[in-house]
Amino acid sequence: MNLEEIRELVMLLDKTSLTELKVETEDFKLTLRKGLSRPEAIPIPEPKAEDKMPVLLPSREVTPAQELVSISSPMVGTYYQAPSPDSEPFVKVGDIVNKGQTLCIVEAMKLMNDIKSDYDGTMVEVAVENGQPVEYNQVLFWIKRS
Amino acid sequence: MNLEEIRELVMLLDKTSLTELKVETEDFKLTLRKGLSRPEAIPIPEPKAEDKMPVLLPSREVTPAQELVSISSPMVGTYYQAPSPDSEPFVKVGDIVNKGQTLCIVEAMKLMNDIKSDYDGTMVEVAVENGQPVEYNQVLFWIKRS
Amino acid sequence: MVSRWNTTRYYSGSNGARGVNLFTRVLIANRGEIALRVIRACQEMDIEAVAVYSEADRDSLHVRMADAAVCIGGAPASQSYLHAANTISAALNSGCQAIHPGYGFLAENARFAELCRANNLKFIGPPAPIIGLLGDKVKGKEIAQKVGIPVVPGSEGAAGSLEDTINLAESIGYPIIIKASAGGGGRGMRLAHNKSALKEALGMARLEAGAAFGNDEVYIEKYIEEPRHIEIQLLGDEYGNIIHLGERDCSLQRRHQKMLEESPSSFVDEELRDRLGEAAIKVAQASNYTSAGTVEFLVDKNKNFYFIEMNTRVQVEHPVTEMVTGIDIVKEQIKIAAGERLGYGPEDVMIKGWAIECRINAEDPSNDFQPSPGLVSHYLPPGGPGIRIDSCVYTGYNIPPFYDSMIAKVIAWGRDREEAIARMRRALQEFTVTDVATTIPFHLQVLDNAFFRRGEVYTNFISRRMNNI
Amino acid sequence: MVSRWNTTRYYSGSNGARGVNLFTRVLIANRGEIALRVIRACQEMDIEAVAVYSEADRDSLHVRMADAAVCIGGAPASQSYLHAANTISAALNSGCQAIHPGYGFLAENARFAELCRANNLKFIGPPAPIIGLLGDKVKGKEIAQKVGIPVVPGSEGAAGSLEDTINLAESIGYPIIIKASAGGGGRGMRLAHNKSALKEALGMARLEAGAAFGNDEVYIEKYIEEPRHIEIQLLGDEYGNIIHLGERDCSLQRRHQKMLEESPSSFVDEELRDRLGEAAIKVAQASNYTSAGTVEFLVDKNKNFYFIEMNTRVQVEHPVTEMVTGIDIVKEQIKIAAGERLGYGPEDVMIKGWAIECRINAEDPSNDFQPSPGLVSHYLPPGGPGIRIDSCVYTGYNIPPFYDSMIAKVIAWGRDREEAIARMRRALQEFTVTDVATTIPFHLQVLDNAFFRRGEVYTNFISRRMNNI
Repeated sequence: MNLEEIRELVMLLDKTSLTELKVETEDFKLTLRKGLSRPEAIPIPEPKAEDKMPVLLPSREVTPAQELVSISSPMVGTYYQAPSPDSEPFVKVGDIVNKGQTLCIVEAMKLMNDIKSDYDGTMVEVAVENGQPVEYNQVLFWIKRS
Repeated sequence: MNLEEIRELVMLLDKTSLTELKVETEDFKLTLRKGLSRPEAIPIPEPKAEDKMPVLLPSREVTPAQELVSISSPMVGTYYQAPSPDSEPFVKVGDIVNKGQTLCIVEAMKLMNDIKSDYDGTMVEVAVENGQPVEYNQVLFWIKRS
Repeated sequence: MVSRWNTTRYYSGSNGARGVNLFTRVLIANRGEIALRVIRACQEMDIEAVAVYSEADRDSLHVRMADAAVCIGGAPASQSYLHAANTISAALNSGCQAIHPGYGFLAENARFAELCRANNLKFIGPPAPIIGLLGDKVKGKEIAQKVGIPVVPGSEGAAGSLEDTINLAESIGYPIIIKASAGGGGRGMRLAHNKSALKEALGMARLEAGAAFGNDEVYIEKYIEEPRHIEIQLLGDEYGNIIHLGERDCSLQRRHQKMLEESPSSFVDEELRDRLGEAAIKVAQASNYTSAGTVEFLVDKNKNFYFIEMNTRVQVEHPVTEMVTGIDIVKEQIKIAAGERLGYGPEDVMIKGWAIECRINAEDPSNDFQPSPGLVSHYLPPGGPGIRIDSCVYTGYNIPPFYDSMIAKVIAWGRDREEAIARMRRALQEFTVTDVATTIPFHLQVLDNAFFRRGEVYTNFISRRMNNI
Repeated sequence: MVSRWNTTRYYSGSNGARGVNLFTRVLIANRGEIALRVIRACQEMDIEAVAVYSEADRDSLHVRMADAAVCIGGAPASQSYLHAANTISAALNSGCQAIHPGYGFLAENARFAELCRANNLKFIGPPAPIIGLLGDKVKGKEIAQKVGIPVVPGSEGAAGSLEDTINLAESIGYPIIIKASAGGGGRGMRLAHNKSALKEALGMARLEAGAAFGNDEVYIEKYIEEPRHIEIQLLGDEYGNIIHLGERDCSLQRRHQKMLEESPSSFVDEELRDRLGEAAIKVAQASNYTSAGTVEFLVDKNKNFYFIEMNTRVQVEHPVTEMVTGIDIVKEQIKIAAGERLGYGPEDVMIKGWAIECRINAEDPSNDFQPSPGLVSHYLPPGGPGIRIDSCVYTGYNIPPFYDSMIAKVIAWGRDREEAIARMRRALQEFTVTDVATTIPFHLQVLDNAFFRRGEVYTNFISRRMNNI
């Protein structure tokens, strides 16, 4: 089975009401799955957050592409891209980043916390904006590991 | 199995009420699965009827065997097998019955109602006991049509 | 700190001694939320409850919650819930001593009440002759007038000659409303404020009625300005004791169907409450009334009131009275039917706070209130302080298309009207009924309406104050 | 017919004028049913409610029902609901003016209350120093004794020499109970009715304690016969007004965990209620208490009472008081924190009827109350008259294993205790929680227990009267 065929199966599953597809041969195994575990499937009133408040709910699904890794906020606070309003951002999209390098500051209760890279790689996306409130475990950066 | 065949199975599963499909050969294994439908799966407390009262809930599932037909009570009342306590029953298991023949009496509000056979055939089962209260549409007899 | 009722022995709990005559098994000749309501009352009194059901209601909550259940017929009500013989047989078969009819179906059927009596079953309601008497609108009004309670004056039937009609109008007093006998729902009505206007209006109304309904008969009635529908809840035992439990304001109606009810009424002061209560009790006494009953009045802006009719059953909206008085009206009905005396007098009835009920129907308010039966794929009723839910719905319930569309009543209690409204809004917002259109959005709109907030609700509220409905 | 409260403007509804100082946005630093309880209060006051949640609570009802929600940490409470800094940041980030802590977690953490103040957030509860003071059991007892409220007399720490201990016992009066300092839950206790028995018991108790706990330290206390746990609900504003809302009887406990609470108490008469209320208010006044608070007492069979402690937060069992007084304690907390005055005095507080609360835990009573987290595949709470539900469960909810096992509170109101019990039984029988073991069967057993029915419930009820548990 080639990539084109898999893609076709993915599109197929996406269009139908199926939730899972597995193909397995001696040297090949494919699993496609759709729909999360139960609670999400139950239609309960939606949180009314976004249209009212600056507080963010989890902003994106984590796409498990092998080479992409994320850096998340270890606390609730405010994201700052630079050490001071006049400074250059710690990091921009396309920059090479090194493990241990400071990527941003999250301010919590007037304390400035340096957020450092856990990986060597290239900055692919900055997922938040300067001055934005962030919640626990909210993704701040996407990095392509090198 | 090729892509076209899998696609056909996917579409098939999608259109039917099946929830899972697995195909497995020596070097090939295919699993298709679909989300469960909600309401039927939900366990609600059982009616507490039987262990408390002489009132019967529907007593049996109608087994749709082609040749078996049922005669049900058209009203709520009390089933009597004979015209009087001393008489022989109108009908016994094994008897040949004819369309229009009286099979029993259902008494409702002191009125005696003759229940007649809608079919020609052989009495296979008397599903209620003499003097027993019956509810609407409760099966009284099973007849094998001739 | 005043402590009330704590020491009153109100009724005996299940392990306590029971009133000698109380029933041990009662059949509930109804379905939906009112069947559940009666089952709950029975269970709290340690009485076994026997449900009846049509073939369409096999999976209904009232069947599952009862101690036993009997199928009495096919899906159409005429074959089941209106089928007197099957209902009586079910009661006899299951060893019941009494039948509670709920509301609707057989509840105001004098023949059925009589059939119960003939079969030695206690009908939980007034005796058959009283139902027959008060069920006849004309006779009911005669009783009221006999004891000095006004009814809406009018021609009582088709208006006569022009001269007779004008004379009648003069004696009733203007304004006068002219209605087409064949009309309904407000169509073809004309208002006249004086004699010359009446002359002209009569002619026009006849012409219009003839054109619209093919029948030019009209009748006249006193025009009630800013009419409110206000009713008094009564309880009467079999020993001549009758008390009232205050009023309910049911002015908020859509096409003569009540949508939202309150107790007390923001329009009724202590003095009017006493007058209405006294009038209601007079009507009940004149007809030797027993059991729970409701006397309905139309009240104008000057607090003049007019008897409309007396309902001889428990009302849909009875919970608002229960919430503000603490009295369980359905248990009272059962105790009265069992021959118990009312254990308390008018001085024991105290209105505390404010209660509002919203009737949640499976209807689509955005589509002219079209019924929306079908599967409720997720159901979560509201909870928390001050909220009572009377509903027959559960997750996975399939609302059948054969019966009334009301699927739930939400009742909110607050210390005052504002708190009751705030709680109702909060409760309706958290009420989850998925995949079936309901009247919840309509009710939320009512609750936010400025006229409603000020208590300015007349029976024409929806057409006058909610133009988008 | 007496009409009360109808005209009182209790708080302004959402479209009405609002008290000048009322908050516009409040963060609720809790989860489960108490988070919903506070969200509901906020919504009824037209205050936006911001929820916080751990990663295990993403699908919780409090997250869905709030106006906004902030994830503050991982599943363990230490990383989320106990994480003061993340909670405060969430409040600041979302523009809240105040934090309601519920009960448990940070509710009685003086450091957290102080942190709120330092960050310009109003902590909805008493000021930090009062929490610190009353949170210390020894200091709390000192305050009570200072204003003449007795505490359970005893050795206050390890018993001294044999002579000292005997002298102390003589001054306290027999019977005396000897407890192992390292014990707990009733293990290793011995009772002495006179001096010679005490001598012997002390020796035995030390030996046993040493063997059982590796620590032979013991202490002595006056033995309270037939002890009842009775607490007084207080409300105090920031202007020195303090009132009490009557008592709650929380004697029914399992291993010192309350299982069922009532208001009023079948043991408390008018006179004892006044004495307890007065004592509670004295303690509150002595500590300059504000907000809602509860003073807990142990009461013996002769109606002597002893101060245990004061809880500086809303209690789990607050709804029983709400049901009999009609006062919304959580809204009162919010209004008091916003600087409003108590709008009424003791004469406006009236106890009406009887309320009982059962705490429904996801625990298996047939298996030593083992927690039973997991998926609730079908959920249908009871409804009908007199029933209030405070729960965080819905069909499809997955009860996480990380937190308290209480998943619902069922509160039943009746005109008297018997009706409240009958309604509670009826409600628990119709309560559907599928695939998860709950304490409902345990509660049904309690409700049918003859001692419970007679109101003979002491804190040892379960071990003494329910041998099969």
